[in-house]
Amino acid sequence: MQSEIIVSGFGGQGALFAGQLLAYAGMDAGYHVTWIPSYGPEMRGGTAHCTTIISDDEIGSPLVRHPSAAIVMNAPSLDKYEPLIAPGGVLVVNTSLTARKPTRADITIVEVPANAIAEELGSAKLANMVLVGALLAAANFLSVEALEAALEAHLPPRHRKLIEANRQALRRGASIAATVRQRGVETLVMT
Amino acid sequence: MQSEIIVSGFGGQGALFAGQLLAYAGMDAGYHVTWIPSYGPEMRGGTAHCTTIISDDEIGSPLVRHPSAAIVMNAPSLDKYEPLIAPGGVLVVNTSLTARKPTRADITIVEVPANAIAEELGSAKLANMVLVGALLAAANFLSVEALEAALEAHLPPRHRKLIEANRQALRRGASIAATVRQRGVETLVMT
Amino acid sequence: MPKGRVVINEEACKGCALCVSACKQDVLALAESQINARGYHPIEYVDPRERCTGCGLCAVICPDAVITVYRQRRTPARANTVVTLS
Amino acid sequence: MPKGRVVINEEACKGCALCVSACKQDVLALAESQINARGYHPIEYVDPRERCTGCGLCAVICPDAVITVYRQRRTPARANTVVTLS
Amino acid sequence: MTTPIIPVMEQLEDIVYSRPAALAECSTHYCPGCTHGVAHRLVAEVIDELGIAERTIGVAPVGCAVFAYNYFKVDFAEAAHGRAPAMATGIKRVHPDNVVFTYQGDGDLASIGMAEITHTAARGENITVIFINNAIYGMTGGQMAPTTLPGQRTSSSPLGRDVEVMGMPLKMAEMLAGLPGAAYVARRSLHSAKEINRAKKAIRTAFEAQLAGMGFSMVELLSSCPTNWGLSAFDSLKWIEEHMIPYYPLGDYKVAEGIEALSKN
Amino acid sequence: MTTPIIPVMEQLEDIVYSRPAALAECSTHYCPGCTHGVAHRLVAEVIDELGIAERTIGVAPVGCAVFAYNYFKVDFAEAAHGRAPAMATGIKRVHPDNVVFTYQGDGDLASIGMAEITHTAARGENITVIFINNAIYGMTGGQMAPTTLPGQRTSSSPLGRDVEVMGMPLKMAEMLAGLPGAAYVARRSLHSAKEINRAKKAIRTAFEAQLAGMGFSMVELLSSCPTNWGLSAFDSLKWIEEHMIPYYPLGDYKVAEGIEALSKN
Amino acid sequence: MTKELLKGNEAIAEAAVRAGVEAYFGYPITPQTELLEYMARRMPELKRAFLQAESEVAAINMVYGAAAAGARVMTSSSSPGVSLMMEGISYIVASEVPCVLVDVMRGGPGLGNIAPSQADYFQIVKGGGHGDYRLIVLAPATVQEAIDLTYQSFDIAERYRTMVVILADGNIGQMMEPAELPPMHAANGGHNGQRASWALTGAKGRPHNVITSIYLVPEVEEQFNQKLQAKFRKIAENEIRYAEYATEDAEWLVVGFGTSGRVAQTAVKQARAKGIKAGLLRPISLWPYPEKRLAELANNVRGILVVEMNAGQMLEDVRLAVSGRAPVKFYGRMGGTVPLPDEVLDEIIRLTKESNS
Amino acid sequence: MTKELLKGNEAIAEAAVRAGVEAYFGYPITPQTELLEYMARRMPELKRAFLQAESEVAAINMVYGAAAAGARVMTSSSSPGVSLMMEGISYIVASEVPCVLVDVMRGGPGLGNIAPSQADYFQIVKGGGHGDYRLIVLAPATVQEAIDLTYQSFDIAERYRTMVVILADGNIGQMMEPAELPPMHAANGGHNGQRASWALTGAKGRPHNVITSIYLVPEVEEQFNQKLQAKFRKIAENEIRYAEYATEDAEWLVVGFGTSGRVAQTAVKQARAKGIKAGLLRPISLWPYPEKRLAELANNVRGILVVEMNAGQMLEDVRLAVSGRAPVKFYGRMGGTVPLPDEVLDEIIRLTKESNS
Ligand SMILES: Cc1ncc(C[n+]2csc(CCOP(=O)(O)OP(=O)(O)O)c2C)c(N)n1
Ligand SMILES: Cc1ncc(C[n+]2csc(CCOP(=O)(O)OP(=O)(O)O)c2C)c(N)n1
Ligand code: SF4
Ligand code: SF4
Ligand code: SF4
Ligand code: SF4
Repeated sequence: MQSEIIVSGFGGQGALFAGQLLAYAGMDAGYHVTWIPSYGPEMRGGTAHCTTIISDDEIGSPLVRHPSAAIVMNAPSLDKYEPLIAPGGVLVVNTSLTARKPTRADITIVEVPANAIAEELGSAKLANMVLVGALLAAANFLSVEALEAALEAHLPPRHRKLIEANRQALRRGASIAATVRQRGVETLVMT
Repeated sequence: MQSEIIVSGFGGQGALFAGQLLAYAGMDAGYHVTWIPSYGPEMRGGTAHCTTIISDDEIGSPLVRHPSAAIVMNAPSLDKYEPLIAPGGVLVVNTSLTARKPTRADITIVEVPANAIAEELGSAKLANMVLVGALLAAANFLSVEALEAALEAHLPPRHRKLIEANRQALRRGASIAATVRQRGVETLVMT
Repeated sequence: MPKGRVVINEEACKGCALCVSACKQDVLALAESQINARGYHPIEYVDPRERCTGCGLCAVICPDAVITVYRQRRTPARANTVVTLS
Repeated sequence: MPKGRVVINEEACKGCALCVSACKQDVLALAESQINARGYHPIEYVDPRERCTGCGLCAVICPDAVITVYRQRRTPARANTVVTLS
Repeated sequence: MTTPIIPVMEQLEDIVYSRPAALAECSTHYCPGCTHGVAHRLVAEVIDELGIAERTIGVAPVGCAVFAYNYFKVDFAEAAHGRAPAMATGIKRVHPDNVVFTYQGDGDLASIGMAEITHTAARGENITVIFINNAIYGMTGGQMAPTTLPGQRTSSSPLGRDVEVMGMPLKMAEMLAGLPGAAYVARRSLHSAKEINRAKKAIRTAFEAQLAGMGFSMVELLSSCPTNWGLSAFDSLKWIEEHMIPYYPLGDYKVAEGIEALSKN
Repeated sequence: MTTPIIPVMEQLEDIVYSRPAALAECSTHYCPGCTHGVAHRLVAEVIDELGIAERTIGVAPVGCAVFAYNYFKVDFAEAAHGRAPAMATGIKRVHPDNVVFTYQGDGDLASIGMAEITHTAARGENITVIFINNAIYGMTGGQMAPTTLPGQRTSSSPLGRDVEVMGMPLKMAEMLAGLPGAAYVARRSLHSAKEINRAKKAIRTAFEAQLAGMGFSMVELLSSCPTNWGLSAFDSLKWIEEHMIPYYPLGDYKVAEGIEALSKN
Repeated sequence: MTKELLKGNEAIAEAAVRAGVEAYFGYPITPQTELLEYMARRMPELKRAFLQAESEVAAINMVYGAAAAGARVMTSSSSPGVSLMMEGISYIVASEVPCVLVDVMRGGPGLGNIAPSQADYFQIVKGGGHGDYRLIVLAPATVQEAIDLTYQSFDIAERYRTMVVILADGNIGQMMEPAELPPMHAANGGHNGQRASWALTGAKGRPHNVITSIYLVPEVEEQFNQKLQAKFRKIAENEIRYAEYATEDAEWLVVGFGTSGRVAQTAVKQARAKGIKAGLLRPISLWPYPEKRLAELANNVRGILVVEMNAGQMLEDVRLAVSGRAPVKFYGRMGGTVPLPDEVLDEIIRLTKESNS
Repeated sequence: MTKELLKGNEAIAEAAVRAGVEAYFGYPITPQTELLEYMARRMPELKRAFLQAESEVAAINMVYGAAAAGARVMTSSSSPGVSLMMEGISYIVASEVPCVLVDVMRGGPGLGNIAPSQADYFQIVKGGGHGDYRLIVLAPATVQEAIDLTYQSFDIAERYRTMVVILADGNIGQMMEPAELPPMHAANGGHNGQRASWALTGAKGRPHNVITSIYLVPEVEEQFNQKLQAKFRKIAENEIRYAEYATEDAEWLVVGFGTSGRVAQTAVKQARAKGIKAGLLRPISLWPYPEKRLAELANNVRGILVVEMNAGQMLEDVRLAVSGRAPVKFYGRMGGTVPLPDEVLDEIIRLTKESNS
């Protein structure tokens, strides 16, 4: 089994860190993992995305054409990755920064106003964790607890004070997506 | 027919110019020619030698292992080139700056105290022309007149005042070597 | 009527707020609620008390050259010219 | 007996004659008739009038460090030392 | 000083400031509040005022200003890192009637490009150099520059620049002003409206020196890098004033004979 | 000043001068009368006097002094053209207790090696530089150097250096002295016995500055190139005096605090 | 020891530290900069030398100096920066001093971009500097391999007194993978502070040492070159490294190094799943090149596909080794783009079809 | 016009002048310096630009600038100096500006010596700089050919907007031969002062021109690379040059370029005199390489001998072209030594014996 997750957003939105955290959690859970960033065209003002692969087998290519899941944090990312997700995969959309609706019918779509929720939780910077939480609940390849443990184990010392807030954000995201599965619907719009 | 002449001496002795003049004369006489210098190990204090080839056919290699003639202007040049001259070839030795005698018996050897003669003619710098004159008379592939014409035609303007002295040096050298052929001896020592 | 007024190209503004701090008349502010296509909160020109003097300091400090500054004509003879700030 | 004397390594001398012009006592000259293995006329030390003071100027200017300079002892207490010129 | 550019639109208003014509309409990739943008604008204004857009050729550096060629509506080349002065020399020698300028950061000009800038100044090459000193490598993410201040933390001097190990920062204006080929060398700052106006005058003088064929001219501009300094745009300007200016005093470091006269025109 | 080196050979004579021990016994490839030889000797004398032959590491340039490594009995590296200061930096950073010096010509140091010498000085790298300024490229046969005098004919400035095209010659001592990292920078000449003795003192001070850990030290030596100047050895020395010194004034350009005290030891 | 999630650039840096590197000289350039930044923190911590050089030209010559002084020393850079090192590299090999260069390739030519590339194969493997020389070139495909090769590279460099290049594409530098770090050596890696006999350390109690690369007499320079060539032959005998996957019964061989190699591995797996008997040869040492093994494999396959992130550079070494034994096809992506497994799979399928038709 | 006895370096310089070169930037280095010195005299005489740059790095970037400005421009150097130009060369090709580099190779690696060599073949022909690029490389074997190729090189460079390298070994630069000089063009060679539309001349009455080599988006950089590769393919179709001697009925083929080629020609002649059916292929364009012709010839001969003044560099291109069709042997001299005809003859004889046995 192999899960490939792309996280994509503006520089500064924490897309790269979200992908790293997934990799940490995967590693701690005993999987093979790779994480690879792809700088946008520029260091400043561009977009940043990364690919995390979590697999129970040795990983060849760290890049894939059709990921099994994607978290898109802004409009250009939605346009770029929605068409690429493998059929049956999961798309988590940050509706706070996307205007249009996703259109694919063959994937699970989770729409989360992550910035709004994050600001509610105290900081727009937590949007990435809200989205990761949502992904986990929807896609089921790692538990929220595994992510929480990874936060605990790998957040650099200078950021440790943020652990609790991050954890809350993860849970909020997860609880949202949990609803998706319960309801058995394909698309959930959180308002 | 192809003649290959090596001229070799200390930097400043005019070996390169002597070889060039042979090439000019050869060219003016309608032959194919090449001239190629070989810097000694350093620009200063080293030796300088060159190879001139004069041929009635297109010239391939501008370098040869066994030249048909060599003018050696100092002791290291004698040691280096005496063994290399093709059998039947000509070796012109500047005895002013060589202590030992040449030993080959299968070549024509012309020994000329060129520096002494040149100083007699007014300048040690004329030694190269004395030796070239000797070579021509001994080896017979170009006439002294051809050389004189080349001097006239190709000496850079700023050196034109030296033409007459150079011409005299050529003739002195030639007259010496002419004796060689008259006498039919293999080796001529000029004292 | 204020002595001057400014027009801001909101789509090109990066919301650095340098103009805000440069303006001595306090007529510029970040439009917190607005967000432009490049993801920045642009500057708004709000001058209810008609304080803008058209001094142009905002334009001088703006790194993105997105502010155009107008000033009431003092010498109508000078039509068709642009007064540069140097 | 002159106050000083010099010894020249003739094989290493390049005949530049800088020492000749540096010597105020005129005790050095190019050996026009001699030629060393490297093709140079070396310097000769010729001091018939015993004028060499051992001042060492020749050695100071020699680019090839081929001159050794001796001077009559003034303070015998200073044996085993070399008086450098600086 | 007035220059006829755009017709006034309303009967009763003058446009006292509008975007210079030599600046392209697009928006830049610079970070919000980065004074690279100010420097661009000033150069464009001077080009407009001198009416030389049609004969100016710019040379962009490798650094945050690498895309300068997109932002000026004049012919432009993109040089290799540090080599803009050599490239500008090549251009100027074949087009002596064109106005040639380079635009370079402090890593580009003072580190890797030290030989080229020094020799270009020494030759008295008749070009103009706009030198952005922001005390850091912006584009590559905030490493130490030769201009980084003592004790300043950067990603390659994480404990602060240790002058025992790395030496003191280089003062390029002072150094190049010492060369006879330099006609006009000045340092200005972009940290306030007042200084920006003075910077513009210096840039104008530098271009005028070139137009008069007087030789090498350079304006060093103290500039901000909010992103890599980790400060807000506003605090960055304060940092220039409080930390950079004391080490890099503003002023004219070389004013060749005849330059004063130029500025009076 | 006296140093015990060689036992006196005769009862009644002192050796007042003999070839320094740090100079190899072989003869050099330098042209007759070339003062590269004098510079070598002075450096060797200073090494002997300071007793540092066993811990000195030299770096040779590309130029006529390329074979310096054959002439000093100390460890030596041969650098790429102009890069001796970088190479010396690499050596010094891993062997801070060794004495490291470069020996460079004016093409090497002031032309192609401009960035390296400037940055090495700026860093205050604790090395010593012996800089031979002979106003020409010797080894390659007499082309113009950055130090070639205005109007001076060389094989690449056949009509004389045209300062309109090539700029004025660079004064490296003055330029580098302006950098805070420089502890001691002096210019001396090798054109007379008196100046040679003064040059030696400066070289000694430069090495002493390094031994005291004071930072970058450099002695610029005005030197002759009879071969490429087309002058006799003697006339070359006169040419230094009459033409070079007026443009390159002798003197101390940087004497950091504490240096004076050193020389008094 | 357990595995940590490590970024390639930083893992390489730490591996060098643990190998006992004593001095690092470098200049920032993306996508290699984290390596320099890591060293900026780590080396002073260990009281080893770190210096940000004024340029890549200076950096390589500082390395040259430290190496001549007998120290374990390294630098790192990326494509345009490495181009500036060509003269220094030629000098270093010609002076026979050991050192390590890490080259994290990016898109080119010219300024190009900062995306991963393999377009500097010719430069590093064939010789971008002047003269007859070779570099030992090791191309990792995983973070673990990058660590292991870097750790060994200093010993290899010292064994042959020459330069070893870790040739990584930007992906290897930028990606994170779980990997294990080797044990920590003291500075100068196990030599206990003892310097090589040829090193410049001060001529104390021995004749003076000289490090040089000038041999004015052509015959002497030729002898020196013969000595170098003999050394290169010895390296070619001893230092060949490669990895294989599913080659035992392969009818179709894919050859790729670094990132292209591991992408190709996924494609080969997918091809096998489709019943195509594909296999992979992933050269790890690019010089010396595993030409013998490749020639052997070429004898047994029906076609070969070379995959690179360039316009076809290693391709020439493959064709040289194969020498007509099997058809060789090429699939390359350029300018910072990376091939994906599905593209490579398509090419494998095309290869089987073309060769069948 | 009659022939004059001309020295290679000076003949090349005068040929460039007559081709209308407008600017020369260079730095002294033996054995190329006469070229620079000639230009120092000649260019100011014609009121064209001559500048001795502060280094080869500066020289190539001045060339880059002048070329970007649309001028006919050249530089010249020798091995270590050319190594310093690698970054600039990559930029120039990536920016698609035309110019000419004359590289008069000397003995290496490192500082080496000033004797003639061909050891920079890899550097120039394969790519010493970073990224996927090719240079048009022309290797003269006589002074006349050096003149002719130099004279044409500017047009070729402009036709394809790329760099042409005249790759001469030190012999070609230093030797004198009778040769004829071509007619004199005005500066800028026949363009009548008209600049190319892309050139930087001031944006008067047109949108502004940009000369750059940065394409941050990998897909865009890849497209640019594809465009470059297409250009290179076109060059490969049009610009192949070579000379042959006695190949019609040859059983033994010798391949050599520049000086080795002409030395080999003498050896081939001598071999023929001994009854050995030898022939010579002398590639003139080293890139694009005459691989098709070589492959044809390989089909008809019993053995091939490659002669070079290096350790075997062009050898790889020969082996690539021959691809197993015939045995390929190598004879090389290194470090500034030049093979002599008798050595090559011996090798031809050995080749015939080995292949007969
Ligand atoms: C030869 C080379 N070395 C290094 C780099 C990487 N690089 C790009 S920009 C830059 C430094 C930019 O700093 P600066 O010149 O100060 O300009 P800023 O970005 O601060 O405006 C470096 C080192 C490069 N592109 N080429
Ligand atoms: C990269 C490189 N460029 C050029 C040369 C050729 N070269 C050798 S020595 C030299 C200049 C020497 O002049 P200088 O440094 O003044 O020393 P001098 O010979 O006068 O003592 C040059 C240009 C070289 N060897 N390497
Ligand atoms: S200074 Fe300019 S870019 Fe910054 S906020 Fe004001 S208008 Fe916007
Ligand atoms: S100075 Fe020295 S080398 Fe010159 S002539 Fe005198 S002793 Fe000889
Ligand atoms: S990184 Fe710094 S210098 Fe570069 S654009 Fe951003 S703020 Fe400006
Ligand atoms: S060429 Fe000049 S610098 Fe070189 S050794 Fe001769 S005189 Fe001295």
